[in-house]
Amino acid sequence: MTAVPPEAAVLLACLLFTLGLAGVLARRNLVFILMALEIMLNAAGLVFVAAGARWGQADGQVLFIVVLTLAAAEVAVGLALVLRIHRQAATLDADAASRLRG
Amino acid sequence: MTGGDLTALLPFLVMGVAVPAVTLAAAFRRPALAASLAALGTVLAFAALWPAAGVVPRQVTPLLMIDGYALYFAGLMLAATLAVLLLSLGYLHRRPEPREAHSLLLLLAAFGAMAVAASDHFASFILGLETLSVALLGLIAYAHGRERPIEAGLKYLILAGFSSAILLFGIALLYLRCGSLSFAGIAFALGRAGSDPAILLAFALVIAGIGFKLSLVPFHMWAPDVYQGASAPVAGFIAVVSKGAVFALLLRLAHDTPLASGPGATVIQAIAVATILAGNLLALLQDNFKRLLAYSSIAHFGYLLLAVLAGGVLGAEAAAYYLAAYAVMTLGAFGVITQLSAGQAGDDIEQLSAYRGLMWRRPWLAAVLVLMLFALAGMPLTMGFFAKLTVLMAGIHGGWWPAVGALVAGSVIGLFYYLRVIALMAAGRPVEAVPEPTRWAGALVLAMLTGVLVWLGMAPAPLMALIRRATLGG
Amino acid sequence: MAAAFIISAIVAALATLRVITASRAVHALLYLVVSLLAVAVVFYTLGAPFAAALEALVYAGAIMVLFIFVVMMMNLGEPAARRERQWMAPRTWAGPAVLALALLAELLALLWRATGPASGGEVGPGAVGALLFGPYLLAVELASLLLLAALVTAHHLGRSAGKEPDR
Amino acid sequence: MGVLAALIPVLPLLGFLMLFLAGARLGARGIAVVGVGSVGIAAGMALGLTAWFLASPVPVEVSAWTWMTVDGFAPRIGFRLDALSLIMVLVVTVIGVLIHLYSAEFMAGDEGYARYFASMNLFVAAMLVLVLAADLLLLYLGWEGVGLCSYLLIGFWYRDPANGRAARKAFIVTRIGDTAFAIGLLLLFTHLDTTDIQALMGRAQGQWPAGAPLAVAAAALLLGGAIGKSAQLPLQTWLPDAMAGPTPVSALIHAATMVTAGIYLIARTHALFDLAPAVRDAVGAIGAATLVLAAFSALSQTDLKRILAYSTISQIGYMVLALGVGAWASAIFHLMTHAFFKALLFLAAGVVIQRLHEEHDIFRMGGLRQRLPLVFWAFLIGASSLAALPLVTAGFYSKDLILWRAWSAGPFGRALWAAGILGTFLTGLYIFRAVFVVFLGPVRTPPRGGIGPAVAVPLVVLSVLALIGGFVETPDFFGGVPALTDFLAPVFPGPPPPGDPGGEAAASIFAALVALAGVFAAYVAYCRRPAMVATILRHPAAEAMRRCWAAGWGFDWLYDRLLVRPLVATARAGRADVIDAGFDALAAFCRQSHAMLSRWQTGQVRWYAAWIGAGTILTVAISVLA
Repeated sequence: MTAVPPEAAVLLACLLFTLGLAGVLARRNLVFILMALEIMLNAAGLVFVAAGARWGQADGQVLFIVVLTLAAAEVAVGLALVLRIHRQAATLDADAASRLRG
Repeated sequence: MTGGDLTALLPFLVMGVAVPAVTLAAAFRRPALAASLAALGTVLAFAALWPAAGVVPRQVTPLLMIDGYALYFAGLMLAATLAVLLLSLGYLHRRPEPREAHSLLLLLAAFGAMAVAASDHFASFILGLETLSVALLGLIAYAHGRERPIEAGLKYLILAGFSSAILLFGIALLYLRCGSLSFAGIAFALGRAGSDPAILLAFALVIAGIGFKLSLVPFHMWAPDVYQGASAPVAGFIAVVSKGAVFALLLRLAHDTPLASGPGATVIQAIAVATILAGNLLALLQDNFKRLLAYSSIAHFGYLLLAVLAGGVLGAEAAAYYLAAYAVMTLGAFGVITQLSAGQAGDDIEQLSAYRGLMWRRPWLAAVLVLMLFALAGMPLTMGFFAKLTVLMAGIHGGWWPAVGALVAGSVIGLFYYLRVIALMAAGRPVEAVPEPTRWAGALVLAMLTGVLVWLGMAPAPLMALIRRATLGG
Repeated sequence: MAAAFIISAIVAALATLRVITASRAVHALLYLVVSLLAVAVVFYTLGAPFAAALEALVYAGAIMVLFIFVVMMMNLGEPAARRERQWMAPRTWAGPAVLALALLAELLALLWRATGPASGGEVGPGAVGALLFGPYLLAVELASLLLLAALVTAHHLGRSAGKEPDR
Repeated sequence: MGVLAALIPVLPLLGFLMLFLAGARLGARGIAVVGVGSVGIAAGMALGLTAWFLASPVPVEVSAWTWMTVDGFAPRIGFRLDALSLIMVLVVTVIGVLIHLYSAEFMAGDEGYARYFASMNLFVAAMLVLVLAADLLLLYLGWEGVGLCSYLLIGFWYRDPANGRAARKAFIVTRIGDTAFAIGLLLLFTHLDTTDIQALMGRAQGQWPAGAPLAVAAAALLLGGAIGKSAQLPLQTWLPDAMAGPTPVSALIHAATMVTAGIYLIARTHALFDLAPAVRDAVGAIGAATLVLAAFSALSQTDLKRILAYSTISQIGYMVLALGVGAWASAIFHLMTHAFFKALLFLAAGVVIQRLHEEHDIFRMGGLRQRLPLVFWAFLIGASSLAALPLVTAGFYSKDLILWRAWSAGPFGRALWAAGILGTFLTGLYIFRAVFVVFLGPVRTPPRGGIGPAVAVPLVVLSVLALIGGFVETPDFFGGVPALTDFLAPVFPGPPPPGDPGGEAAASIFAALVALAGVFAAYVAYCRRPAMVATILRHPAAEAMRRCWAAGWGFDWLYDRLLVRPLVATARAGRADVIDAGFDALAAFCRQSHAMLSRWQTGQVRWYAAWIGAGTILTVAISVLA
């Protein structure tokens, strides 16, 4: 089979990463911000897999699993907190949470 | 894994046993039992450092490097965790939220911190760091029924996730370029192939990710908000354990790989100067004591970057001593806030105006706080003085003049705001001291911290000897 | 293979763009699932079938279900979508877009030709498993503690104040 | 046993901590027990240590720990017990405990009772650190410590602003000397790479020839520190004002111990002064000038405590003079006897002043011989010892030894001797002027109250010491017991002074006669013919002279015109100058930066994230461009 050049996958990862970054910075809704964070993490996982392919090692995929675990953990606690905020403050606006400042 | 490996891992194994035990206690809603088990686990893990010290240095699987350096920081983390555990006892008493998860989360965070300090592989670093972050999130947003902890937790969640993603991306690029994830493997690959733009990019992203955890400028903005929103003991925990572990990792990374040489050094020096100046300036007229301590902590990690720049044995020794001193004085300062705020339900006593005349109302607490502030300002005969001196010497030794200049300027500014707090505490007329119930666990912690602060400030030699034995590459 | 890669890459990029610009959370989530599945295909084309399977099952499956579940619970309706559209004024996007483009430019400039050719060959689940339970054994243990920490944190945050009796 | 040396300073320090932390809860009795007891135990230990040391007189070094090690800079917390420090420890603790005991009664009822004893204990601890330090840096720590306590105790009654002013003056003037000392310390360290005193002296002798510029500079700087602390010309002006403190403080700090720290410093570093003959001559000249000028000032004071203060300056002048002619041991001898009789005089004066309702003017006192007999005898013994009345007083032996050593030190020494003789006459005159005016004649102010045992015992003990304290060292023609010199010989090695028993006897007799002449003059002027003084003072020149002397030769006036006013004027004029503007701008800049940076802490999470993103981009850019 013709192997896909890893650098192409890395370029895709860069694109996804910056899209996620833009999402975090631009969206005010917490759920969207969490999703954008997932996109960034996923991009990092993509680089790991691509790098593993470039070196012919399984380490890349192991690290991808690590990223996956991490994403799962972050989503779990993130969503729990978001639910809590939704219940307590009845808003998902990230900008509304700015009482701590100065 | 050989028997020696297991002995070296003993502190981790003890913690690994303590965590499920505390989990069980927490699951059965036994907060007191959970706290006792957690404290016992920390103490036993601390005791396990001695057998472990007999068999190090030792690479335990490719992931962990158990050496004197890792054990030194593990000891520091464990001691700090124990202090926070004890401080939290009186603090959480009579607060509405359930208490049992608190000890468990502290224990998990400490475990993550220990793993980070012992990592010489990115996989264990990421996992340890994330365990630490996730548990910290739970601790920051721990309180029920109030808005500030939730807001602080939200900020920490988003920003820590954001910076973790950047860090991971950097690590992934590093792996892409070097084909290895262990620090030694990366150094080897770079030594063979030399540096190129992709490496610089990867290192820059790693520095940015670590910079967030250490709240270096310009990645620092979360710190004051989170410190303010979190409870005082947890804020102390973040400032000492979380930052300390990541700093230990940074130092090891800089020691093993060319992270802090060449262009990396320029970046770190720029960050150090910015961090010292901005941290101190932000603290200058701050009215909230917790925020003030947060800014001061930012500035202190700016000073500590000088040790990273200096590198080598000198830098590692300076950093190890500085972090111990920093742990004592920061925990002491937050400990005083904890003791003051214990037993009440709302936000902590953190407005500086509430500290006016504290010397007359709570003379003992005020005396401890004065000592801690003196130490933070770097006054002689406290640990803070010697810590700053070693870091300064390391910086001068390496000729990092901009950073050294910033350190001196920053210390002058620092003197102003620390003394400002002291002056405020001494202000007002002497009044009859208000008898308040003493929270013995917290009082014990403060007494020990004060003793250590003065003792090791007057005679730093024993600690220095310990550090010399434990230092990197030694 | 190359064609599969190119198609899935384009799908992933476009779907991701829709995720961050969508005004309804459910739509965004569906696009995100699409994006993740496309990335799973990319994994497969890179010779990592195990990662591809995990991406599809765990990421696109389990984690996203969690998301959808929460979004449903919060029951964000038409007013929320209207507010989202309101928030997404061009002004809001200017700064983030500049920053993102600057970073993308840096990444692309520095990573162009940075990688070598793939050393080829598929790295199957067996190799990954051997590694996980060999050198990375401690990583597995650490991951279990990470998940425990997440569990405890989520559980504590999810509890509502005052409802549970504290003893 | 030698470890005790390190423990002695710890006891008063513990006392200080107890009093400082829990003073209010102890009650008056508890305060006195802790305050006196801690110094008492220290004195007992010092005595035990003396017995042990006499049995095996080998110097002991106790290193508690090395404070730090940075780039070869390794000052240690170490104590050295040798003959010199042992004598100093004895003086400090024994006189210290007597004065503490006296204070327990004297200060009773004062609202700052705990604060008083806390400061006094801290002072004793610092003074012991000073004299026991094996490291010059540690010595400096004690040096600053005693300065701080002096400041605290001079201004003890802080409600009166004048006391605060006096305390500040003492602090600032001695600070000039301290700064010189600190610079000298750094100079020594940078050139000799150690701060250990023994090593310093060894290296100085090894590396520098006599008269080497560095040695001269270092010795001169240390001398600066010594004259500041010991109130010698030209830094003597603070001591008379320091009498604002409670009288026991004057007795302990400003007569017996702290002010002699300068003498101790020079004696301790005498090897350095041996390398700088020019500085040593300057030492002698300063001593001679100070002793004469201060004696004249003492003669024209009317305040009892100020008489004693000028007398202290004058007597320390004798010690400095002795140092100037290399008579190290005799300086220490006089330091010791002076501590006995001057503490005695102050304590007696304290009772007088307190019994007369805080009356300080001697011309409003009188006839106290019958009313306060114990005090009279104590004061008389102290005065006799101060005036060096021959054979029976301690002061005679020590002063005599100094004068003889000056006489035998060549032509320059003869000049110093002449000054010393003049001073002897004046000493007898001024102190017996006080004795006659205060205790004889008519009662002008009736005293009230009696004397308790806590006051009486120290007076008696010190009286005995002021009489017999001199027998540790007697001249050849009278017993010939050079016990003290022999004892100190290991510390001050050198050739023995030329033996000339005949000459020494002649000089002693002459000096004794001069002293007696002074006393007689006082008797004539203040008992027989009181009108005579008034007649003399009617002459305008004499009156002007008296006023000049009374004002301490106008040094205060001079410094005021020469230094204080120009400085104040410059400061006033410079309130808005360029430099100030610079500092103001800096402060404003800091404040502005703070405001700006604080505004950036908006509390908005996306703004924070944007900064993280921007920081990442910047980090990448810098590392690529660098």
